[in-house]
Amino acid sequence: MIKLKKIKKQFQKNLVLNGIDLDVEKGDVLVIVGPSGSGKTTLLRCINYLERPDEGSITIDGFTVQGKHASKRDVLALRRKTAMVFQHYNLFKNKTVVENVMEGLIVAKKIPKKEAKEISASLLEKVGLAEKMDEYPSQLSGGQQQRVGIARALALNPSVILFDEPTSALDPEMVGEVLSIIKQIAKEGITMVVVTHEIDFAREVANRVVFMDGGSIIEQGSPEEVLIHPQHERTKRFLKRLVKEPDYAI
Amino acid sequence: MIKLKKIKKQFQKNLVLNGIDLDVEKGDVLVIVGPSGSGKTTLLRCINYLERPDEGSITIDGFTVQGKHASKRDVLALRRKTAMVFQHYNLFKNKTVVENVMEGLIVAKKIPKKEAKEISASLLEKVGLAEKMDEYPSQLSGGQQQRVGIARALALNPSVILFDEPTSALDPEMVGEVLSIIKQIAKEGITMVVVTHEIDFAREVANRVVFMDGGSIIEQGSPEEVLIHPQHERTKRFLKRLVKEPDYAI
Amino acid sequence: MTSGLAGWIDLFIKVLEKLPLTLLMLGLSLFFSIILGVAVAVIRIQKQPVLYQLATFYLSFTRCTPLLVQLFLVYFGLPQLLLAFNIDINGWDRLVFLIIAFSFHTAAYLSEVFRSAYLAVGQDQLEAAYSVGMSYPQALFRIILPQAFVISLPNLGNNIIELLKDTSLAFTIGIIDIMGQVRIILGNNHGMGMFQIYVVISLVYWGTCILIESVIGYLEKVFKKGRVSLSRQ
Amino acid sequence: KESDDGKKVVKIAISDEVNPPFLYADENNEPIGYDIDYLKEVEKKLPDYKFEYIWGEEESNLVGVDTGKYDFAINWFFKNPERQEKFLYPEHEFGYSLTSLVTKKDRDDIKTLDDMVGKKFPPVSPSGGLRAILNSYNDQHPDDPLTLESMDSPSNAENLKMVDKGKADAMFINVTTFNEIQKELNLNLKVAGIISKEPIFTVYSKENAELAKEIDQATVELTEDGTLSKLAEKWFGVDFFQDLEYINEEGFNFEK
Amino acid sequence: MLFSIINLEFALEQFPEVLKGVPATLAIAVVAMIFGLVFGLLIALCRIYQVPVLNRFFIVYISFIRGTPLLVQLYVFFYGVPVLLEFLNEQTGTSFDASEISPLIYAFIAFTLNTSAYQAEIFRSSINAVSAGQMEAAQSVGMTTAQGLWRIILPQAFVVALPNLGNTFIGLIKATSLAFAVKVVEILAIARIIANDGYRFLEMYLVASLIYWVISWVFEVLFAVAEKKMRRYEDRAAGEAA
Ligand SMILES: Nc1ncnc2c1ncn2[C@@H]1O[C@H](COP(=O)(O)OP(=O)(O)OP(=O)(O)O)[C@@H](O)[C@H]1O
Ligand SMILES: Nc1ncnc2c1ncn2[C@@H]1O[C@H](COP(=O)(O)OP(=O)(O)OP(=O)(O)O)[C@@H](O)[C@H]1O
Ligand SMILES: [Mg+2]
Ligand SMILES: [Mg+2]
Repeated sequence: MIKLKKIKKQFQKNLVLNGIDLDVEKGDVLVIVGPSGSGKTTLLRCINYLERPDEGSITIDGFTVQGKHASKRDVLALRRKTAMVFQHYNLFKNKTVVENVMEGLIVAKKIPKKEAKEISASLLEKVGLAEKMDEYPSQLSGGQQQRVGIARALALNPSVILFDEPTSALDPEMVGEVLSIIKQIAKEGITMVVVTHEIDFAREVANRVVFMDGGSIIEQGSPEEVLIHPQHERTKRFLKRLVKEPDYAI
Repeated sequence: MIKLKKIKKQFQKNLVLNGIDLDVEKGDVLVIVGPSGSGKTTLLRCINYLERPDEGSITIDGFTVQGKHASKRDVLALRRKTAMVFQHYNLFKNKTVVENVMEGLIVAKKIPKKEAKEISASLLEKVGLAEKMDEYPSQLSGGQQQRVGIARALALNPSVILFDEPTSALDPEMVGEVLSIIKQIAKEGITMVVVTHEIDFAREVANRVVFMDGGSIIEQGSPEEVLIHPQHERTKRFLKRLVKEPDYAI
Repeated sequence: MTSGLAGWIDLFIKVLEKLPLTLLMLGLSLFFSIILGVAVAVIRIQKQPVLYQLATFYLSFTRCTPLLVQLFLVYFGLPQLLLAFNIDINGWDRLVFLIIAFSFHTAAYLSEVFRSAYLAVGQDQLEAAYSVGMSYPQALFRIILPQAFVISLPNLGNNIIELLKDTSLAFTIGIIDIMGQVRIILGNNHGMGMFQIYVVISLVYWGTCILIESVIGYLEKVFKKGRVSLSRQ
Repeated sequence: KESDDGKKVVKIAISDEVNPPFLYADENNEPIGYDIDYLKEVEKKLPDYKFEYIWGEEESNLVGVDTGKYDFAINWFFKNPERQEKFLYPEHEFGYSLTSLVTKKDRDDIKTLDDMVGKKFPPVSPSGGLRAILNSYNDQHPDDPLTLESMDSPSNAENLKMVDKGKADAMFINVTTFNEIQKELNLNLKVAGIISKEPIFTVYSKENAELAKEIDQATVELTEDGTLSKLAEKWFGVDFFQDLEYINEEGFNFEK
Repeated sequence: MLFSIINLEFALEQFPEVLKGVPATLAIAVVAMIFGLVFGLLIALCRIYQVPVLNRFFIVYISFIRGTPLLVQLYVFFYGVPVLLEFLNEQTGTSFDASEISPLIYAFIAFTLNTSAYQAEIFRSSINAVSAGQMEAAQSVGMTTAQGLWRIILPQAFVVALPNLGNTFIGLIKATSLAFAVKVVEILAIARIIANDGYRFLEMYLVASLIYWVISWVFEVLFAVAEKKMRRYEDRAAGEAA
């Protein structure tokens, strides 16, 4: 479904992606973990070409875009196959919550306004924002904004959804909610790439895990393999910190 | 150290804080948990008067400010006793990383520039940003920005530090780092209020926990009491989601 | 009127001789109007009770009436008014009156430029400044204004160039600036050679304008650091 | 109004919309011309005063006199009752403006303003004495007014070219100005008729009666002793204090 | 003192006469503003996206238009077009008559070209004040750049631009008096013509100023209301927190 070949990206002197190769199958939920600054966000942004890779190629759904030189039309086609949940949410400031979700439906998918509104409303209800539909993003709490971002991406119903730390501002309850939504849409065959720091969440949601560090993929495999029995020294060190037997229970 | 009395805050028709009373002792690390939208951020913002409470009073370090009507001087005095790590980081966009940290030292604490730079550099090193000192916030990854925010607050060395989800964008490694920093400065007698969604982190860092919902404090006590053996139904439900025996180990 | 190359050069020199005076008027007026403009913008944003109403009235009056009338008010009216209080300022240089009038006029326009730029900076920056213990003025000068300044630069450019051309009104009260020089030459010739003269004056203004534009462009580059905008590509 | 070397300073507003040879600027932008020579003669006669000249646009100068910023203004100020209501005019003129209609050489149908009813003038300045004469004509002939088109600072040279090209029928212009321009352009034009010999004055604010009187007195003396006639010869080549007939014969060579 | 000089009765009498200049003033200002908005926006976009040839061209255009006096630009059309037409007539045997072109047309053209250069700079700065993340979000939901601009960026940029557009429009209203140089008789021109007969400049300037003020004030209010409406989404009006 997604095929990245030798993606390289450099900011000034800083080599952020060092030739990433990646394959994701249809319906996969691929989780990317890794230390802060390792290039996870940059990789995600390269997939829908918000960041122009210096080298390499991107294939989604059989449609290939060459890294450095892509025509506007190709880029647009690529983006129409994907949706993204941003690390900083990036909600449309001048649109209300429900308009934020509807916008892509109306403009890119040409769905009639009324229908778009219905779809949006039902999604917003799912993420617990039914009451906030007509407010502006500036009036929302952090977690509420994040949920609007999630709803906005889900509404598009694309082939691929890219999540950049979609639960960072969510409470455990909400995390569970999002978890079950993701699992459900995975069943419908939508491919997902999820960047996250929450290892528990990663284990629950992923069917494949990639561990990145310093712009390279260090290790990949099933959640079992990478998160529970990592092979690589760096991965072990990364995961060690929080490993303590939890002693709470209800 | 901090004493909140009957803090109320309303946005239009939305009652966000419904008469909060809170006492925090010197050197305490108070953790606030609660569902998204329950008013945690708003409460934190009321403490340093970024949000003007509709009612109630705030006392920090023996210095009291009446909610609705506070003079500019009082507010400034209050703010000079506190520092804050924002949920959305709020870094100074026109300043480099190191300048972001130095700013408060030079302006509010009147520390000579050279010394301020040394303090800042050593703090940035602690949070792993020694290399990024001269970059602008727009060139940083999410987690890097969050760490600058933390360093900026720590540098001020105030009586009270307010953390709004300080680890939301951090990887487990970095979370451990921040955890140990917080523990260390708590020993130096600095009082901290931490809003977080990460229950593990909360358990590690807190010596008192408050559970909020719908603008009220539902339950408070030691981490044990609130997070492991909660009394209240709502708290139980909130914590239930992620409760699963972790089956990974290294 | 001599035409030919010598005529052109002669004309140029005559006009250029007055350029320093024009630049002096421009520089001083600009300096004062920036200060006043920032003050008015902040007052209007902060909605300080009495000051707000005053500032809004000032803004309305100064923006909405002709500059010429304001120049007359300051040059002819102000001395009369002060004379009633036994203060005689009739002896002041005309340049002083002119700069007062122009500063007040331009400041009104600049205050709107700064207001919109200030509001575009975003509340989060102010809050961050507060959180590290800055007072409002400190936050204003260290955090908000530097960022607002970048945003306002192109508009600032617009207004500086407008001011440059407004200085030609100096002629009305007999200060012979570049435009005044041109009109005297034109008058001495009974309006003959208009084409040549207007070419010269346009070139001199344009040259000055290019100078202003390059300073603004340079500042935009320098201060853009750290800001991400659509035109970063 | 302070003293400098014991003399009273008199502030005189002079028009920087210059108008040679009455008043214009030399190389250093110092004022010269008939007006200035006249004022210098006056100054000699009034030992208590020291004259100071201040450039300014005519409208602005009048506002300045009005508000007391200047003691008086000099330019081609024509007298009319409306203006006398507002400002103080001295009794005696210090010179004349000869106004004329200029047409193409081969036209004979235009001699007076009456002939211009229904015909076309080039655009006329909104202010100044010429405009005032045309306006007062229209006030006196409300049924057959002249058609006037106004324009800010029209160029005399451009306007004459319009007449030359037949885009306007005649231009109402000062004879001296026409002659100066004609020297340069040599258009196919002539003075078709002198319309008036318009006395010109200095203008004072009503509060300045005393000064006005003293200067008026000096003006009378200068006229009587022939000083002003000599000045006129110097600047215009003709003594316009003589009557029109004499001027027509001896003075400007209209058919040149 | 000033008021003893001013003959209020006279001023009042002349008011209706001067009001006759209002249509010309408004016509020029509104026409120039509307076309200026469109051109200005297009120019700004060419500059922001650095459209190859156009970007260079418009840099020079903006510089030239801003750098030369509006009066000169008016003259260029006023004196230039007839010469051009004459030349055309000679060359091609046509018979255009320049004198039939209303001076208002020259004013429309010159003022529109002039103001569009200024408005281009206004839009450029306001579009750049919108954070780039907004465009990324638009693109992430499948919008083209044009759609993102139109639906997301421009509405936000317009809010930033409004106070500056207000400046420009009010400036424009007053600048229309320059059109008198090409025979368009508007408010100030009428006032000056009347003033000349009795040298009552103070009175007539007062009348003209009042009329300008009232007209501009109406637009000032309209702009303020529009800004308030459009800022709705910002919620926390900056400066509210003490
Ligand atoms: N626009 C930019 N200009 C310069 N450097 C950049 C830019 N964006 C990112 N970087 C650098 O690239 C590196 C990778 O950034 P990226 O945002 O991909 O990290 P990340 O893995 O998402 O980290 P986090 O978990 O903290 O969000 C960082 O070191 C960052 O400083
Ligand atoms: N400026 C505002 N205007 C209107 N409503 C607001 C504003 N700020 C916050 N709210 C509302 O107040 C409630 C509490 O917000 P707050 O940010 O305090 O929540 P929170 O507990 O921090 O949530 P999260 O965990 O998602 O950050 C939310 O319902 C939010 O919609
Ligand atoms: Mg990231
Ligand atoms: Mg919050």
